[in-house]
Amino acid sequence: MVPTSHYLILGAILFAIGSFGVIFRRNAITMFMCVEIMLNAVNLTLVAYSRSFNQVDGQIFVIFVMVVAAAEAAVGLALIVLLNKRRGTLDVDQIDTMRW
Amino acid sequence: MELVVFYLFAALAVVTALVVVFVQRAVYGALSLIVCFAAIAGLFVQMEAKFLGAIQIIVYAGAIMVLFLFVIMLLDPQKEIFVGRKPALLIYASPLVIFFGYVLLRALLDAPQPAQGSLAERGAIREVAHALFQDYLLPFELTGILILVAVLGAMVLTKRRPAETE
Amino acid sequence: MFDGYLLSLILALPALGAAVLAFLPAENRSLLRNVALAACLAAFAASLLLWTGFDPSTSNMQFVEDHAWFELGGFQARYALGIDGISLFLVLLTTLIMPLCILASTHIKKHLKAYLCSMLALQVGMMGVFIALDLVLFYLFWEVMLIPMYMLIGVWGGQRRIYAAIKFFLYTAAGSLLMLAALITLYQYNVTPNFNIVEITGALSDGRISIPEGTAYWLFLAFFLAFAIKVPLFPFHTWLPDAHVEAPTAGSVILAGVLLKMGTYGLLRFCLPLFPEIALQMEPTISCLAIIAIIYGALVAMVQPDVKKLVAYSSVSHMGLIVLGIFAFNLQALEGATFQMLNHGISTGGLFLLVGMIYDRRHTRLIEDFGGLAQVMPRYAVFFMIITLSSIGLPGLNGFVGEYLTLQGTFLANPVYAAFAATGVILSAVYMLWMYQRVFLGKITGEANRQLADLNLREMAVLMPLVLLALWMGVQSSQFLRPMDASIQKVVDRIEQAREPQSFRVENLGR
Amino acid sequence: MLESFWILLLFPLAGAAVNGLCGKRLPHKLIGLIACGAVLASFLVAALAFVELTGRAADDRLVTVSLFTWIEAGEFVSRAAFLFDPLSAVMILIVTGVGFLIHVYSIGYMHGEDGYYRYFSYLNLFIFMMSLLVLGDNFLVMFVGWEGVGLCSYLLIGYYFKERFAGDAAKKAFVVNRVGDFAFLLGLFLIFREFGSITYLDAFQSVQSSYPGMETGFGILSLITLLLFIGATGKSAQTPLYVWLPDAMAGPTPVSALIHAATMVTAGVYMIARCSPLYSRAPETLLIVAVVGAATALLAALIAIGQRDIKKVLAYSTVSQLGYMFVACGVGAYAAGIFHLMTHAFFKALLFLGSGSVILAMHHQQNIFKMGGLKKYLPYTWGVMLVATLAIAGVPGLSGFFSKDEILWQAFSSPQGHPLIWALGVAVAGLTAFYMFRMLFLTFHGQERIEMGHHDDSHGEDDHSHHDAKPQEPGWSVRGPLGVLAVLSVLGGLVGLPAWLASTNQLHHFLEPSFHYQFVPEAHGEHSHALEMGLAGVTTLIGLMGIFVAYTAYLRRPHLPEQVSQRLSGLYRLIRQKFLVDEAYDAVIIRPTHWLSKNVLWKVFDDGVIDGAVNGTATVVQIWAQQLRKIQNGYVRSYATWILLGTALLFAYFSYFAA
Repeated sequence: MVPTSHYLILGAILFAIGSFGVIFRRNAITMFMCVEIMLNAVNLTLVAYSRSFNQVDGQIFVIFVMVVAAAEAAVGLALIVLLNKRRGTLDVDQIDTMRW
Repeated sequence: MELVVFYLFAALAVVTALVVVFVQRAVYGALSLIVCFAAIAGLFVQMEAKFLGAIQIIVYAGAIMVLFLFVIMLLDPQKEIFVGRKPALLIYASPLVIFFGYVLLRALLDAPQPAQGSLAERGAIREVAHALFQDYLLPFELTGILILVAVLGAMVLTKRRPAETE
Repeated sequence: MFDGYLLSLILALPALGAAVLAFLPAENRSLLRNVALAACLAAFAASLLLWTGFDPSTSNMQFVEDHAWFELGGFQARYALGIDGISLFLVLLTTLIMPLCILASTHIKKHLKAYLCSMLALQVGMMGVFIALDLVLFYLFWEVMLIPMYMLIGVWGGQRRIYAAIKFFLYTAAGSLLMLAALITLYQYNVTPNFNIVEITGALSDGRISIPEGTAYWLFLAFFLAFAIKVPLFPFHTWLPDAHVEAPTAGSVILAGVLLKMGTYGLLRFCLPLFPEIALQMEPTISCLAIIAIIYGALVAMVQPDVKKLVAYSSVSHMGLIVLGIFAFNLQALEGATFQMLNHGISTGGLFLLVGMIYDRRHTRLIEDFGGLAQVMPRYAVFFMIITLSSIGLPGLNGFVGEYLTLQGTFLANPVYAAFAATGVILSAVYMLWMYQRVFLGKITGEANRQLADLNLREMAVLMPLVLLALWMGVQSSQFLRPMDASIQKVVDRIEQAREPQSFRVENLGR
Repeated sequence: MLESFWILLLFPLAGAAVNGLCGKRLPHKLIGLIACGAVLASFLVAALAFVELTGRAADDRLVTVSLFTWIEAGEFVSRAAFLFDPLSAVMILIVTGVGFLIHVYSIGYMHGEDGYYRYFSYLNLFIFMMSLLVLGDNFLVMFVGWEGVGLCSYLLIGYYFKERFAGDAAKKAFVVNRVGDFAFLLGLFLIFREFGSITYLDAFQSVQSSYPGMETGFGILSLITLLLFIGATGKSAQTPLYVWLPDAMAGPTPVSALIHAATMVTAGVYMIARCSPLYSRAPETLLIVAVVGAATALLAALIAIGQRDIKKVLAYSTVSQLGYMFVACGVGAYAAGIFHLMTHAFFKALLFLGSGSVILAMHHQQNIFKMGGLKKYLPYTWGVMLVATLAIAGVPGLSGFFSKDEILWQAFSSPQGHPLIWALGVAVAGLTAFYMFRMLFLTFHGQERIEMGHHDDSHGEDDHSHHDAKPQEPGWSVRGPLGVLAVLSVLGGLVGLPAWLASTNQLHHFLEPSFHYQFVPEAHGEHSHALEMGLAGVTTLIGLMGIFVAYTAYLRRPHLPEQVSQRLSGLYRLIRQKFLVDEAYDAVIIRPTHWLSKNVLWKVFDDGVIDGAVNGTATVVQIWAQQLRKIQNGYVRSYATWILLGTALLFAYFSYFAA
């Protein structure tokens, strides 16, 4: 059996990669995809703990995360489409109206 | 043997994630992400969370990523040039992410890890169903409403307004 | 006949008025005004019942109402109301001033409905502060009253109203936060089942609650600062001139007439009875600040070019005297100070009303723009003279009685303080009469002044009660002093007990 | 009647209220009638009570009436209570008697003035307040009257409020009085602290038990009396607070006569007489009182010599005469002080009213150098003025002679007196005779330099005046009171004949019970009547010399004054400029205070330091916020970085420090 720590390390690495992507990428869709990577990293950790504690609740959480991720993808992508329609760009650096 | 499978899936997930981050065309990234999700689904299955593995493939790799691909194809984004208006960010980002990953690991590994048991013996899907439809019934129903709202929201947002001429 | 819920009734009437206003059409201005006025008058009438039913022989809280409000993990907040000799007249003052203010607000055109609702909400807040016994309730009202006042200045004020409103708000909020911190700390030491000021005071005086001196010191300081800002005492006073100058007439009147009294009321109700030892320790510092306030306020008032600002600084001076009286710790001074609170409400409130009336006509308040008004507006000149005389403490009018008792008491406590404070007697005459002379006497200056209309019936109706009250309080002073006796004696006893703790304990054991 | 003497207070109060509230709609005749009637009624009540009082045994002549409790706070109690004893009886008779005459005079004098009703309302209010002052049975009621008369004085000085100087003078009077009141209040506080009561009788009883003899050195008693005396210097225009009185002449002349000569300014003397039990025990203060009185008498007399305005001459003369009264009090001869107060009320009121009718005849010309030779136009006025001038100059037989002489005798012979004070008093007597006759000669005698006044239209009386007309005697209501006062000025001295003329001094005898608590060292024994007579002779001689000098200088050799003033130009200018006291106050107190308040306290300290600190805090917060808000730069990726950094730090904190 693979020790839990392995999954945790993998989760951390994936989360870090995802977060790096969010900072690094300018394309709104790619950023969104990086967020999805982070969510999956979390899911991985949750399942690992669920197994480790021998409790099913972690898995339930994962289901909820997936549902929320689905909803988020729907709304988020809709926003991106709208954004592209209005501004004609997907580059988040071009979109800085909400500032001081 | 299990370890070998784990490393295989892990390496696949990490590499595909890195591709998502570093590939210039979004559509390649999306395709790579599907693979990443599939690898994670494999890990779920390895951890006896077979139901989760299944819906990971169906919902994530299937439904959500298809949505992504549709949008990418719809908008057809340009090849991305990574240096934006804040180039300094790129310099901060790498050490910050490494630092972050490090503290995250420390935190995770320092947490108590009790002796491992197995849910499989008691029938994992039954357990999940039991918890989902009894203990977490109300949140579960609420997620339904959440999704309904999200669907409506997406529709309202992307709807073409009559006044809008584009 | 309403004894059981009279206080609630007084509290509810203006709130009810505001609720009714909310449903009336905004265009019908006179209806709005009349409804607001009716609510205020009803509250005033109800508060008169307080006076007739008040028992001057006891220092206990009267007309008490005490119901459970909410409970949170063993902490019980109660809806506890009651008045004693100290708060009785302050309640009456509030209910008297409010209808006059509404009557004096005919110049308000902008958002009249919101204005009247603010006024009524303000009344609820102010009344609540004076009658709440539960500390949570007290704090609630203390904050409630802040918001409508902020609106009154910020929306219906003059040129620099935003600056003044924010300054007022920040000064006061800083004080309230300190008080909140002190209340929470006090709660840590509380052993009584509820958070009632009377019970806590009682428990502190018989030793059931004991607070270490270091903590008590900081608690006292926090309470004191909150109240000193409200008073306002000398270095914390600069919000007052700005707030007064920018506030609409009614706002200034309420500010001077009632809001400032909350500071001194708080000193009397909280600082002295809760921490008498610390009060005794801090007395020299505070008295010095009060004396500085008296002289400084008067001197600065003297050179103000703006009548309203002059009156505002004179408030600083008068309120300094009240604080000095409170920290003289004897019956004469405390009664004088309490009496002076009422006087200040009447005379300074009256002055602001008068200034507002001339501002409505000329749209200026600069002294140099006026001159010889006594010829054009003789009735106005007479009212102004009487209120001025009341303000400078002419015997026979109310101001003198408070001033004299306060100074007499202060003298008994410390003759040097009284000698310094009494210079205020000279200075107040200087600045008020000089201003009066420049505005009213001499030849008429400026064509605009020649056309001014004298007071109309409504304006006289606003001023008349104040003038009559000034006379009544000046001549029949003992009617007003007697109900205060027992309650103030209790405060004095508490201080005396702290002055010599050893002997008191021994005496108690002997019984 | 005696028990209900207090109703005499009600008449003037009612008169003031009626005239004040609805006088605008009443005909002038009725206004005058109401006002005079009210005072007359008061006078009659006072007279009846007085008669009843004299009917009682000497030690029973004291009635107190308490109406209601005014202020009560613990042991501090002040009742609205009134006291009728010989001292207040004499005072109230003077106040209401002279007051009535001046009311009648005012009907004629103020005829046709704007605000006629206002004038009479104030005047009645004044009588009420003055009655409170003299009838009160405790210090606080006295203080009500004390401040109340100050108010009426303020209102009446400022009667011609359209004139700038009237407003200035009114304000100055009130403020200077307030300076005195400040000390007076402190005195009251001290009395309550020391004696536990502010009721005269209780306080005096307590004094008597705690101070059987005189106080040695400068103790509490001296401090109390000194503080009260400072109050008196304000009200009674003594050095250093006399400066308001000359300016107070801006008011109508009858007001000057009533308030600033006959009654209000003598309140200080009454107060000291009332507090004689305190003063008699405080020799240190008595000395100060006597010295201040004598100094004021001399200073004012000197200034009076150089004045050109007829009312100013009289004003300084009043200050000077008040100085005499304080000398009397200062040497412990309270009865003599009250005696002079009474005679002075007669002749000085007469002088003022006489000058008033001159001013009226001259259309408000007040400069005596623009009069001269008026005797032939105003023979009646000249007559009564002559009587009064003779009385004030101390010509034997007239009232002023007896009272002034008694003071001087007491100053010489009393244990608290001193020959030096006596000498000063005699010198002042000479000066008085000189400047009074200077005024009389310049006004009524010599060559005509008549220059009618240009009465300002705003006084509202000019409709029927003819500037080229000759001066005319005024009507009956003006002349009547003049006649009565002239008679009183002549005969008034008879109630207090000196020991070398009569066996008993009636006034002394009558006033004796009021000074019952007084600690009196009777020590007149070693001086003989012959000495007293001799000294009186000296005074008379000096007075006659003064008259003679005035006669020489202003009638026989009119150029002499000019020569003298050129020879002594420095001194002359100093006198003309009233020793620059006003200017000194202005330069030393008023201007620096004003400057300091405006430029340092307000502009620098209030706006700069305190508000600067407050606004500075706000500015610092704002500067930081300006920098900090740059974080909100609109770049999503930058926000993500910050979030990540924050999360990382939190994790680091929890895993390294919190664990």
